[in-house]
Amino acid sequence: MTNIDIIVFAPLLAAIIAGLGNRMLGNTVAKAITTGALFLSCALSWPIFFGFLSGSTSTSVVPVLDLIHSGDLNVSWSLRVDALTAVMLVVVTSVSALVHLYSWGYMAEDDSQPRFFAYLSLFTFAMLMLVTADSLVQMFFGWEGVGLASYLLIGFWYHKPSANAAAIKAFVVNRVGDFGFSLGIFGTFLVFGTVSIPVILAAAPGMAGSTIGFLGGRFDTMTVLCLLLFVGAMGKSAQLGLHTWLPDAMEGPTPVSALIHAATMVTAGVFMVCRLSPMFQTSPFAMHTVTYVGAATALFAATVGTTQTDIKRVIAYSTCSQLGYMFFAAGVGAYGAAMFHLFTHAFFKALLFLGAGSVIHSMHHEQDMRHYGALRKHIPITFWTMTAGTLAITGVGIAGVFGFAGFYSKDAIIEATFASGTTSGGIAFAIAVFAALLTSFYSWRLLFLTFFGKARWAGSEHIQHAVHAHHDHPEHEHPDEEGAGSDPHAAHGPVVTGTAGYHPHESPWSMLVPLILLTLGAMFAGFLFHGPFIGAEEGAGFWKGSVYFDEHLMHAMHGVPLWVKYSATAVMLTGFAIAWWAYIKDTSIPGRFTATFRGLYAFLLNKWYFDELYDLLFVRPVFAIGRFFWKAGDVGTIDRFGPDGVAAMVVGSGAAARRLQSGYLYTYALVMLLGLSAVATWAMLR
Amino acid sequence: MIQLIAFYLFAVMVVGSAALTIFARNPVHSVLWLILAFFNAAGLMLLAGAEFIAMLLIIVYVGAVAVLFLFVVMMLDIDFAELRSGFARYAPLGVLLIVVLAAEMIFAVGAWSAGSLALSQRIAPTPDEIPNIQALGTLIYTRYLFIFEAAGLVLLVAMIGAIVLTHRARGGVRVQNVWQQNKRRPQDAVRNINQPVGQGVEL
Amino acid sequence: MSMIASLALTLPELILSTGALLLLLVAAWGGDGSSRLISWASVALLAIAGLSLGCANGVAFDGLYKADAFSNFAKALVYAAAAVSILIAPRFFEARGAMRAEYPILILLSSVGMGMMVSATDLLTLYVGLELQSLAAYVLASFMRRDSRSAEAGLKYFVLGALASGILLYGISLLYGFTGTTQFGGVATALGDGISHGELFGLVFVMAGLAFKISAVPFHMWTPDVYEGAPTPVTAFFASAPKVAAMALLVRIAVDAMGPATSSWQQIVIFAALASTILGGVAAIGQVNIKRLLAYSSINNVGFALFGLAAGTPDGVAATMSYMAVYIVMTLGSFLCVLQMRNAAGDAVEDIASLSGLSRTRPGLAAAFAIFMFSLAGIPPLFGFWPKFLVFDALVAIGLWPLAMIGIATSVIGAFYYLKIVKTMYFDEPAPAYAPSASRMENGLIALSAVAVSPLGYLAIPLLGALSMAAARALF
Amino acid sequence: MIGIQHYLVVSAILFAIGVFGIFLNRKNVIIILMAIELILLSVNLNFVAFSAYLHDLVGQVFAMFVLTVAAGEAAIGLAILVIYFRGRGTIAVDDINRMKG
Repeated sequence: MTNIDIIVFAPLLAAIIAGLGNRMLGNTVAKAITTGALFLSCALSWPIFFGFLSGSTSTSVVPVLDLIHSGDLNVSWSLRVDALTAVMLVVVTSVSALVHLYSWGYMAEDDSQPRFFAYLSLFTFAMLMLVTADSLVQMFFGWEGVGLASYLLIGFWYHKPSANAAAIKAFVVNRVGDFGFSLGIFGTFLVFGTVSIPVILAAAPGMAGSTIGFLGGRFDTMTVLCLLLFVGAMGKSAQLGLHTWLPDAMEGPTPVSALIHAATMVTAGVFMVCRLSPMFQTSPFAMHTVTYVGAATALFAATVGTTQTDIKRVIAYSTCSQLGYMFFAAGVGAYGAAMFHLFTHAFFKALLFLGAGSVIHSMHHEQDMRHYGALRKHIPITFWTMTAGTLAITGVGIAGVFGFAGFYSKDAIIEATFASGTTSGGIAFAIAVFAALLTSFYSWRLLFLTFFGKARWAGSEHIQHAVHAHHDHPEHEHPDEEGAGSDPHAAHGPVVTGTAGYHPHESPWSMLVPLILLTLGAMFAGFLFHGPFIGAEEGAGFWKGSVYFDEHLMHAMHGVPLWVKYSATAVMLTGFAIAWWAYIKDTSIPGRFTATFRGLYAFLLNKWYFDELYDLLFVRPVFAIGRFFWKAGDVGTIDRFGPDGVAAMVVGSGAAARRLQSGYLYTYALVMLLGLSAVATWAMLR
Repeated sequence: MIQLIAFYLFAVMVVGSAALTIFARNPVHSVLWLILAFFNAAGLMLLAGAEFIAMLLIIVYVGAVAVLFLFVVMMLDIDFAELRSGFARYAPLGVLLIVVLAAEMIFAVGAWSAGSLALSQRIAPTPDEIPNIQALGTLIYTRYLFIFEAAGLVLLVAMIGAIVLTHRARGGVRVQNVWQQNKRRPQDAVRNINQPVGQGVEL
Repeated sequence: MSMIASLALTLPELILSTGALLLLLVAAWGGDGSSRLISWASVALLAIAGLSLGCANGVAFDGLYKADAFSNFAKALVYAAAAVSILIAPRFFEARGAMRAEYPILILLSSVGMGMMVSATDLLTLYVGLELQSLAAYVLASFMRRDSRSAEAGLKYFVLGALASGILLYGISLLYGFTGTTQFGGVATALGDGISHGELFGLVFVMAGLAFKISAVPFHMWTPDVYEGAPTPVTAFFASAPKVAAMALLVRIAVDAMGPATSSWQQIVIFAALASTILGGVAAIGQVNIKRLLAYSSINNVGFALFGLAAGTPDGVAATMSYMAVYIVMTLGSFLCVLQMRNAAGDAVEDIASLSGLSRTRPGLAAAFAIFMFSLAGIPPLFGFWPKFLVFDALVAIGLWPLAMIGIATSVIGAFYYLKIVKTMYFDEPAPAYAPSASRMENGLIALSAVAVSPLGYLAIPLLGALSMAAARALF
Repeated sequence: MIGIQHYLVVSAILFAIGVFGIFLNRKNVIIILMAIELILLSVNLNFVAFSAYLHDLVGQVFAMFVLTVAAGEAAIGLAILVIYFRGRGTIAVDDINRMKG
């Protein structure tokens, strides 16, 4: 029983105990067991990480079980620990432990807490399986496991239809990505004859330039494999095209968003690309694709983030955008920078999510920022921790002295894209700088709308509900609830101000302690660790070959012109200024802006019309087919599965198949005869 | 020559009566056409030299199965007026498929010739000196005993099945109970009394 | 070989048939009141027959019958499934006042037929065994004779089944006529000599007839209706034992008799496998009756098992047999769960909507059901993933990896509706609770099969893998 | 002796008629059962013909077993038909569609 065994299996054990014990165990015991297990894992993970930092630990592989032994295919379950895994270990266990703790407070009023904590721990186990994977099959197991846990957690509040729909959407969209991933694994097995990651990575450079037949054409082997694997990464990491599930996933409880949809699961795609970096490195085309997709996502999500009003959705799009950063960093070959950003991002994004959760908690489950304002005085600790998070995400810092976490990692990515010298790198650089401006703008916008200005709580139905439920003040002013803006197009229209007699309360300490601890991470993670992660000399010694480390690029990165170095800081300040001007100084600006650029605003507010596009491409045709086969039938079934392209397509063909199943003997006999004749004719003619 | 004429007679009759079995509107007629088809098929088999199977066909099919059909048709008390044989809406497609399939089958079987391989693989070549029925009997009770027993089980299942499905225990039916009848003694059934005069009989 | 030695090889069939005859006498004497006694005796007979497997291996009756590792593997599965089908019946039928002492006897006789099917090395044995199984099955389908749905199921099953056996017989007659023999080995010799059109037709017709028995598309049409209409224990039986027997028979005839013509049937099998997985997947969506849904699920799963046969290699055949082994556990488990679906009045309910919120009213049942559903879908941590993996591995091994990929894609479609059930149970508002389970035995069986298909099932891989591989080797 | 092809063609036509009878008929299930008997008859004809022309008795043995099984099949088919009729009062094929989809 080594430390790594304990790290991985303690959460599983806790999940099993809490899950099976459920109500028998009682809330407190279940919570204590799962949280304790996670803190244990966390405590054991950091020494491993420090071991790699100091160079005293080297890569190790701990066997667990022989899983599949069939022909060429040998899959053994073993836990691989190298620098890359160590980074992920500390990220996963730390954030997970803090989220567990945070959930004590956040979920205090929920009925089924043991189930929630069991899911959380189960998720953590699956994620640890993924990051310790020594073979692609094991990685796939973890991959599916986190998908399943995520599905369970998004749909945790199953009584909300929207949560149900979001859970199913997440699952279906992820299946598309998983399909690509499984094809990639199959192809890799086919080409290399093994699924063991170290063997594949060692053999990958030798395969560069070979070709493979796929769908009737001949393509470069490594390009096909990498692109297939990347489709999987896109699904999991919500990259453009397969991103639609992430914002919807915000229907889950906020701690879940912080753990799964900010810090860990969504970064699995980035992790996979870094883990397989020697493979990707053999295919320039795949690298360019990664870069372009990442850049497009960064831009897309950042633009959409500027218009959203739901506090969690803003952060969700922000996550999407930051994941784009990581991908194009990997795409230009700066895997160290990508992992560094993953590392710092985990802290400050989890902080922002948990902070948002704290705000939502204090505002009685109101999530619309238009109904916030002036919360600075009421929930000071939340305010200060979120400020730290915002400073971290926007990348505040002075070169050479001190900076918040994002300052080091984001600047490193921006410099790497510039230093790569390729066309795709150049485009990514331009987008990265512009997206940094937007990032700064929407992050500060969030902070200003929430904590500054006048209180606009009266417009919120949640607050009204709370006030009437708790205080029963019928004489209080009744602002027109219709005008409270359930219509998103009225986002910057006239807003009802006033407190409605509501008194926000600071969250309990179980929620504040994780916030404070994460604040420390957001402040110092970049400053302390930038050397080993992205330092030109130290980096190679730290990573020890667990990711492809391009020393030339790292050197070039540190030698970029000064204007490049300061461009990030400059746009960050610009974004801050714009946000301050528009949301503090003169609050009429946003309204006038949207009135002027109505088209652009609608375009962004509707998320570039992606959902509508999918609706048009997949859903409508299938509905048409379905109706054709199903004239009077059960339309409810199609409606229930709603606007999910693939799902609706399948539902349509199912309707056709069931129409054939008419119940009449002669139809059945005819179908049999049809099959017999077809096969006989085929046999005759061949 | 006689053989050829007989063959064509039987062949045309069997195909014709088979078709009429399908197309007849009255199910009773259908059964009768079916019986005719069986008789003619038996004739074809006779021509091929399989006397036992031919006789079996008549005894088993005409004697049992067809009569069973007739019995059920009568028993079910169906309103024949309603039973106009309508045609399925897929009939044209079905006809096309059938014609294609039949053409292919005829084409496929048309190429038959007993090759040397096929003849060398025979398991039980027909003996020349032994009558057909004796040869079959020998085979069935030796080599194919296992199958013969299994066929017995098939018939048993059919019997159990038919009884399980259709047998209804009726109440109020007088059943002879042999055990009880035998158990009765004269003293249980008969009573000798010395009836006084003028007092009537007490029962 | 002497008659006695031959009879010794057919020991399992002898045990079952003489046992069935004796029990029939008991039934005639004791009436329906002796049903439970006969049920337990039948299960004991099946157990004894199972223990007698592997006592002696060899060819019996001059090549009509063969006892080998393959037949033993299939028979063990068949007997186990038959025993479960007998065990779950009394409570179901007694609740409807329809328990008959003949039920276990019919299952026993059907098992004799299935034993003959999997041991057949002659077309005659194949046919008689198949008919023995089928005739019993027709009766069982309409066993609840007062329920018009049960009668309709029996009627449909009978008519289509008779058509299928007609097609099969026609194919057998062609094979006999063109090869001069009915023995598998002889047919193989003749096919190795070049394939005439007559032989090809015979092959196609035989395959079509057998495809009906395993309900592979396009010969699947009877499945949903019969599964829905037949009494639930009978449906559980149909979904498990005859499927294994017919699949084993198909495998044996494809490899033993038609081995030299592999290229001729391989594409047919591939087509049937693809069509079955896809149709089974899509048609299941939107079903409201749980038994119908499981019918489509069985079509879907048979398609996956056929992929292994399509590979035509020992690995592929071993994968198919492993698949059937895991499949019957999953499907019997699912039907056991369906048996628990009874409303407060004790009547069986079959609509999926009634499962709503089962996780709160009956958490244990919901968890077991979820395990079966995920396992049927082949979602990795569960054991149902393993045979799917083996099947695709076998395809990849012979270079059919595009097919494997399409197969994986179709498994995604399948996942959709299994997931819907899980969603209904876990995320929907609770429907009225079911009547509490009264049978400890059924709960035990559910728990047992749930554990078997849970990730703990992976512990059985060495055993199952070795047995299925030995079975496959016996054919090649 | 007449060529075997004659027999085989007659048998193929009988088979086709039998199959046709199964899905053509909309009104009466009994006709369907008879069509099944026709299919089995065609098979028997095939077996006997092959048996005769191969000079091999196995075909006739097979035909005999087919006859046996067919008798059992007919009995069960009719039994199911009878209980169906008892329950529903009809045997029209058009009405047998309570279960579908």
